[in-house]
Amino acid sequence: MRDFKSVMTENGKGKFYLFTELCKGCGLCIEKCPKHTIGWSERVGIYGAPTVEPGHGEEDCIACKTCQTVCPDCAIMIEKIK
Amino acid sequence: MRDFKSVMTENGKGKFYLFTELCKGCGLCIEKCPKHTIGWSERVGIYGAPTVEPGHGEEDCIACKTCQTVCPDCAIMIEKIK
Amino acid sequence: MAVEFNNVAPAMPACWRKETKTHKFCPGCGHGIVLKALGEAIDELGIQDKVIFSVDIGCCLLAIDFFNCDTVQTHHGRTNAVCAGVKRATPDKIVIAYMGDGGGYAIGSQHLVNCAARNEKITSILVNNTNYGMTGGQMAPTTLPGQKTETSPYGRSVEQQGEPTHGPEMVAAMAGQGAYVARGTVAKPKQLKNYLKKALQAQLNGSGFSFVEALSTCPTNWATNAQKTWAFLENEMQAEYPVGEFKVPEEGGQTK
Amino acid sequence: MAVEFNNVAPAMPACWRKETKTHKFCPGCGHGIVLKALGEAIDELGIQDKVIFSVDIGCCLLAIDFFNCDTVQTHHGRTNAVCAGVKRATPDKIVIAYMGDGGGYAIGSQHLVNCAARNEKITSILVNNTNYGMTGGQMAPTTLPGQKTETSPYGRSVEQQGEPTHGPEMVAAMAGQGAYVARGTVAKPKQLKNYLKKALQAQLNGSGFSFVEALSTCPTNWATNAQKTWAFLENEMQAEYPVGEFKVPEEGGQTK
Amino acid sequence: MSDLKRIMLAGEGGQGVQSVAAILSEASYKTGKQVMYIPNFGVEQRGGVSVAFMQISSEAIGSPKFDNADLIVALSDRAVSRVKMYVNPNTIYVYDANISEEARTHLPKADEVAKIVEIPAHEIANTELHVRVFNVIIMGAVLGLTDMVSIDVIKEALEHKFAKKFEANPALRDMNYTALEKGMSLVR
Amino acid sequence: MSDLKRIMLAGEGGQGVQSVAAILSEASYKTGKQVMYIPNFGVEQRGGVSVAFMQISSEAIGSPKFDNADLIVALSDRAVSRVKMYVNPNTIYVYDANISEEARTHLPKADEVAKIVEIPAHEIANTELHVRVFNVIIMGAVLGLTDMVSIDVIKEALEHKFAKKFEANPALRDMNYTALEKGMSLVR
Amino acid sequence: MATKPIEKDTNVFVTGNEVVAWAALAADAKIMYGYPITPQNEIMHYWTRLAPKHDRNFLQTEDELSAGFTTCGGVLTGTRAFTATAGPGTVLMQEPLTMAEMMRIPIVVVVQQRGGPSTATVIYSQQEVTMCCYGGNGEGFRVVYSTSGHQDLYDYTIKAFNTAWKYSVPTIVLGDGYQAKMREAVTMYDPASRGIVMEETKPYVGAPGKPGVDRDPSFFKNTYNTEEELLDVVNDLKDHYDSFKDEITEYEEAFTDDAEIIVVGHGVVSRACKEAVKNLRKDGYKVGYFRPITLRPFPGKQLAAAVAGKQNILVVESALGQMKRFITEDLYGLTVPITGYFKPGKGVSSDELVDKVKSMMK
Amino acid sequence: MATKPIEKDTNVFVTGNEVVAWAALAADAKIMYGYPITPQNEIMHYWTRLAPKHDRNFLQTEDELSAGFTTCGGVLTGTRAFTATAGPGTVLMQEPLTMAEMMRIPIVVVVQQRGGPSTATVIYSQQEVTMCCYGGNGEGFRVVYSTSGHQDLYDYTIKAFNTAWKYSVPTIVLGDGYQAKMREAVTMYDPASRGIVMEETKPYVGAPGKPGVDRDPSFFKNTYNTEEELLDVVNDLKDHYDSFKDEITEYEEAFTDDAEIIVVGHGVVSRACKEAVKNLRKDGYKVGYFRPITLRPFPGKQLAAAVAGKQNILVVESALGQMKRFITEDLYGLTVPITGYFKPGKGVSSDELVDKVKSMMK
Ligand SMILES: Cc1ncc(C[n+]2csc(CCOP(=O)(O)OP(=O)(O)O)c2C)c(N)n1
Ligand SMILES: Cc1ncc(C[n+]2csc(CCOP(=O)(O)OP(=O)(O)O)c2C)c(N)n1
Ligand code: SF4
Ligand code: SF4
Ligand code: SF4
Ligand code: SF4
Repeated sequence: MRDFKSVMTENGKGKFYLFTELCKGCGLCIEKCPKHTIGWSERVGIYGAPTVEPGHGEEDCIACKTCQTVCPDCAIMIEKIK
Repeated sequence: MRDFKSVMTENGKGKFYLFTELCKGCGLCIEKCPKHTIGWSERVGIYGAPTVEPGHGEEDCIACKTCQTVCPDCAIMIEKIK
Repeated sequence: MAVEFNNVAPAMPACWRKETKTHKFCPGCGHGIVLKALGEAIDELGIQDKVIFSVDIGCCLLAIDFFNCDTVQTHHGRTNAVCAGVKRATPDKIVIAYMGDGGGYAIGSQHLVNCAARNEKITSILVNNTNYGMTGGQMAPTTLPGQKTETSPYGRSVEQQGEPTHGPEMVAAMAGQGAYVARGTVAKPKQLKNYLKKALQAQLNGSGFSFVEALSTCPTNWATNAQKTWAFLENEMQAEYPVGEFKVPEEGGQTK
Repeated sequence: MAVEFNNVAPAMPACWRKETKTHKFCPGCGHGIVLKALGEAIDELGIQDKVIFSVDIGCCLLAIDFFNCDTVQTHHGRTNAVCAGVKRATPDKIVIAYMGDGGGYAIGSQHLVNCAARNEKITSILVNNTNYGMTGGQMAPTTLPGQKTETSPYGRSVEQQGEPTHGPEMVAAMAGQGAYVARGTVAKPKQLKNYLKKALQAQLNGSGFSFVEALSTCPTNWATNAQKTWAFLENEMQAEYPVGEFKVPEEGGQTK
Repeated sequence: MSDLKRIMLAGEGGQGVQSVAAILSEASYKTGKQVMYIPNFGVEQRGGVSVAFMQISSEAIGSPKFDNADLIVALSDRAVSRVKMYVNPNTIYVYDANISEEARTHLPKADEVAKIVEIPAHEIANTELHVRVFNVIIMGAVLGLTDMVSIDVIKEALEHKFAKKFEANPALRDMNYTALEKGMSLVR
Repeated sequence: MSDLKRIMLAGEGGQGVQSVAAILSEASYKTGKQVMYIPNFGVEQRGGVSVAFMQISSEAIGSPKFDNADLIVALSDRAVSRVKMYVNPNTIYVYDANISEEARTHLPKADEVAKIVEIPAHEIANTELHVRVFNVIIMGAVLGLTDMVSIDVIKEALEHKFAKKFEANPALRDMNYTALEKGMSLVR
Repeated sequence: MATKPIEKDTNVFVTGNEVVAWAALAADAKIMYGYPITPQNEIMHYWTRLAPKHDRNFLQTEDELSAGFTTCGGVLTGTRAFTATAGPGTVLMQEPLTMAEMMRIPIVVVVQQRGGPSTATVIYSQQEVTMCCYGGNGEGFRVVYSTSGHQDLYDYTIKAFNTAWKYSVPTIVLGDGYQAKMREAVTMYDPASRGIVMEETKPYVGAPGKPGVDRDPSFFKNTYNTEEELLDVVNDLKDHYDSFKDEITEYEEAFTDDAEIIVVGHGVVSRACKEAVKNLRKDGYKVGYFRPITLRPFPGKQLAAAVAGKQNILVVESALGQMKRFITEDLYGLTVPITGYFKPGKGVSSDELVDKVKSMMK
Repeated sequence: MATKPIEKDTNVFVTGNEVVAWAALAADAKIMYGYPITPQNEIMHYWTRLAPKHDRNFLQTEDELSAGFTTCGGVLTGTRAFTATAGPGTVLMQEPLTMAEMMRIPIVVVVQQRGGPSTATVIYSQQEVTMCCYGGNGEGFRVVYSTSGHQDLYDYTIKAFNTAWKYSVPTIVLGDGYQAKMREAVTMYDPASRGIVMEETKPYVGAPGKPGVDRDPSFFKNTYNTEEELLDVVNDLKDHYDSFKDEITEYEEAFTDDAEIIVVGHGVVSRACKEAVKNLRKDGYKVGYFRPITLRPFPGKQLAAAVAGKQNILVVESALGQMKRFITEDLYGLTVPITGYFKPGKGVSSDELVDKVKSMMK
């Protein structure tokens, strides 16, 4: 089974895993985050476009997983911080 | 314009014209006549099958034109007898 | 008391082409009644010189020289497409597509559905005889449950072959504003003529797609005598297929 | 505080084929969301080993190796037909047809309509992105009124090109007892997953044809950024195309 | 050459030439002959001339259709026109007396064929027997002019085909047999 | 033979090789040359390697594609693989320094081509100038290695294409010109 | 389970369409997909009557595109499946046939030719030859058996299934309206009684096991991204086709040795040719007969050998030289003159061929 | 009314698809019917942008069957109409093309070939040659112009309309994905400026007057009842085709006189052939070049004259010998050896042909 590289960012209630080999930088997640915490990262993704990370807004992640749900590429995984 | 041969039978309120070159002997008219006056004639039609004529039932033609209306071949024409 | 005449004219619609009568349909075939109703509608609207008539492959092909109207035979199922092409090129013509249930609901259903969706300003007339007549009586989309045909010799099974296709209902679900959709029957020729007239009127008004299904008879392939022919049409078919109007344009040309 | 990992598994459906990810759809394309919902539905029903997946020509062809399920690419518009053929030969398989709006409502509409009419026991999923994606953004049957595409450069004109096709409504009008018909949207992935699950369940029950249209995004051909992408989907598309269920089989397998 | 016989029957839709051909060809197949029977068919189910082409031989049979018929039976005006191109000097030509004067002008001259026979099959059926056995008379005529199969074999075939009807109504059997023999006698 | 030049540009979808080729080929067409430009295209709109084939000559041009390129520009790992079969001893080979170690093993050896040049276009664009002018640097490099058209013609073309943008933001014009010249200098 | 539809040899006098239905049953075809068209309808009529008694299936589709594609679908599951069509239906069938060529799907299609172009007649022709062999946007990777009568229809319908499944190639049984509608004698048999083993069918999709776990999933595609990929694919298809083509090429010849003229015809026309040649021989004419049975692959080598040094090749077709094009393709380089006798859409009789040959030999 | 879309000569650097759209405008085509398929899409893209400005129409249909049949419908009214397609679309287009052949409907179809069989590639091939010339259930009563570049696309698109309407024959402009997508220079002109008079179109249906009163109604059919009728119809079609075929046959040749090898290629491949021949000539090789422009009718006589007495004919195609079949058909009887150089679905470069010829002349 294939492995994927990920970058984990802790922010608020969630561990935000971003899989750079999966993220195409479409930005759909950014628009859907209820807390407006997702923004562009310095890291580039599979197509050379920037990937995303949390921590860009005024509020923190609440681990609602909306971003994970809407990402067409399964490039985000949220782990609730208990 | 082409002419057609017809046979006219007076029966009740109608002059019943039957066009032998048009009638295929399907019998649809027989079934629809409200007075059950139509029946098979001795004359054969275009396909060699018997044609129809009024005067076969207990009642006479009332010139309702139902037979004319349902004939798929325009083989019947009813003229009201005034 | 039978008198013979040579010069009495039969009560044919004026636009029927006398030279080609008796027509080629089988004895008792409902096509003749539909085409009489259509002929009367054309006469009453006075549009004979504007009509371009187009027949599908199916029994309708026997109507290639039926009217004194320019007529085109197309391929099986393609008549709506050809007519859409004609109308788009010459919008001032009255374009009539004439087809069977196989042509309209099976092989040509993409054209019917999309003509409806695009609201092509043509009049499409479909003769529903519950089977494929021209090819000798196979099952059609319209074959009734339990009905025996050459390819449903043990009767149409709803489980295996589905419910009969209700065409006008489908077309009405697809067609836009201004469309006219109805189902008539050759058992009621006057009503049928009225539906056809309204359909043609919708085209004359340019309001939208017009579609009339005509329930019809096929004694040859049903193997019925006159009595059973009417019975099958009026009892069994009309029970499955409600006669009536499904979509009518408003006065202004919009569909209610 | 970013930590890198090599061994954390992404939250992918179990039946997604990891080796072929990232998949080939464009950035922001809704196909990924639909296929995630489908993958989850397959996982939850535990049917991965029974599924035969079949993709149309259109952007869907990019899903040829998407799942760890046997997959067949067909021709443009022909996927429902191929799937009907598969299912008739092996009724114990779960057969899924996956297509775009052009494939389903235009070139393949005769297959869709007649699969519905015959109540073929397959699941047909149609991704509505309001255009022909694979060929570069031409008008589709689903293009919205006024919407600009490569072949409606001045905006779709309802007068010329008709109203957008409402597929599930048409399919619901055609399909018989036991069919399942719904429209979901990638803006509501969970609801979409539920619809897909119910559709597959209908197939598992053998109750009838199941059809789900998914409203989806196409930022490449819409030329939209993320914000406008969502806006077009959630405002304009959802206004034209109501999301919901159109036909649901009853407990016993009959359609309410 | 061989003993190949090429037979052509032509009539109106209702005259039953195809059932005559079907019974004759099936029967002679059963006697061990090589037989080929092909109906003429077209787009119209009704309304066209109905033509049956038959070939019987002890050798393998070539093309299903042929240009020159050894025996032609024409039963209507339109049939007379339709068979014209198949007539040749060896043809035995049979036609029903019921055809029109117009049609008679299209008949081959006596010296253009081997033999030409008029049979009043139509009349006999309508007056002496019954319309329904018209085609059985024709069958008899064909039998009378060819040695394709014995009359007993045909009787058996009829017996087989109409088993139930004959049982219900034995007079029907008699009528059929009479028609058959009548047909044979007409051409003798 | 003739003065025919065959140029191949290959990169990732976002790297803009098609617009480089379009501007260059249109510009040299305008100077009276015979020009042929054909993009590589496939079923995928995104995600494939993007390749542009260009030919410039004073004579009529043959087939739109060719087997041997006179100038190859490869801008990504996948591009390096994709262009391999077009390399020949006369090729001038340019690649971006940004490619991986893996990809470097697929580069032609110095003695297999006429010339091989590494250019840090990616880096320069990202650090000195702007990602968006990456392809203008490449355009400059192509100009520097061919005499297909003068730099002024290209400037004019850019002027024409970005008229509004340059007007709104004259700094943009400068950046583009700088990128172009930078590109030329990289290959000198 | 149902017993074998045909246990012991049965001699019957039936139509060709009935023969095809029985042959498909005997060949253990499990399902027929089809759309009505004259003159193939009765194949479906018989099949629908017989199928339930022998546990077989039938699906009447909405058109021939669907008939072809459903057949592809059925076959992909490893089910022996077939369809039948004619004329404009064969035109539409080209789309699924190209998919079958590309993906090596062993569909069997029975084509009962009728007149063309367009709707034309429902009767007869040999005008679907080019289309059956090379129709669609490809290179004709199909097998086409041209039958000449009922025994052929029986034998080659059975054989078609085996060729298709053995070599993974779409296979066409080419008949015509005459054969479809005529009645003649035929011997039906259980293939096993002739030592014919039906090739095992293999599932392309839906094999046992969980894909990705127990086995790799199977992905069947027909789309490629680059020219280079496609060139390889088409060359592979060609190599594959070439690898079996000699093995399956079939033809029949008679009286060729000392002949001056060789009469070449296929399908039902070959019967007129053979009869004419026999009759001419009786009259002392040195005439030979050659009949390609496979039209694709075409028995070009064998024909070349048969015509070497002859005075003329008389090519007879109920078409405007569609087979002749295959002959000149394979015989190019020879100088034996070729004479065409072409009756597009119309039958050919032995009598007219006798006349023709006599006029050539005068 | 709109002015002429092109008044005076205009030199532009554009894609082939754009060229076709402009040519159809210049030819005064009134309506395009079409369904999207790569690589012809941009014809529609340009047409839909230009059409309203010049009072022209467009209908996007539901598939290629409809595109073909709507085009037939439009043409029947006497309207200059066309469609464009490729690959699997061309397969479907065979059905309407057979109707057009039978009923002599002058539709114009632009085909931008792509790889086959099946969906294959969207890029390029010459694999639609057999299908364009002889597809469907008929005898190929069509005219096919094979273009080699933008000037051809412009010239022959205009000419196609005139051929179609002058001879009442469906006419195909055969391009390919390369030509569709590449950019090169082309001179667009008003046909009148070149002395080209656009043939008058005539209405097949809908002419003035009340049918049956002022004039006879017109009945256009494609179905016949008997074999004999059909034979006459097809023979008429053939006679009609033969009556104009010499007149419209086109080809190009160069360096053939003293050549030892003649390189034959059509379409865009002919450019590689020509370039290769030119380069070989510079190196002193005696090589000639022949390019059929009409593939149907095929310039067989002219090719036969060009190759007489040569050492070899090198046939080059991006297909598996589809054109070669036409060559052997027309050249049968000659003994000049034919060598095939076939790259199905893949482009051919002049360099490889130079190598090939050199290896043959060693
Ligand atoms: C492509 C194609 N497929 C099949 C046929 C054969 N065909 C001719 S008519 C017909 C059926 C006609 O049935 P329907 O449309 O219901 O009309 P009807 O004859 O019953 O009036 C068929 C299948 C054909 N001509 N073309
Ligand atoms: C017969 C045929 N016609 C046309 C095409 C070209 N074609 C490929 S994909 C496509 C459109 C796909 O649009 P849609 O079905 O809406 O799917 P999307 O790509 O938008 O997901 C077309 C027209 C084809 N492959 N085959
Ligand atoms: S989990 Fe919810 S809150 Fe957290 S980043 Fe994702 S969308 Fe935003
Ligand atoms: S939605 Fe997914 S692919 Fe798109 S930017 Fe977010 S993480 Fe990346
Ligand atoms: S007019 Fe009416 S009453 Fe008279 S015969 Fe006809 S149907 Fe009967
Ligand atoms: S008059 Fe008309 S309806 Fe009555 S039997 Fe004759 S054809 Fe039929």
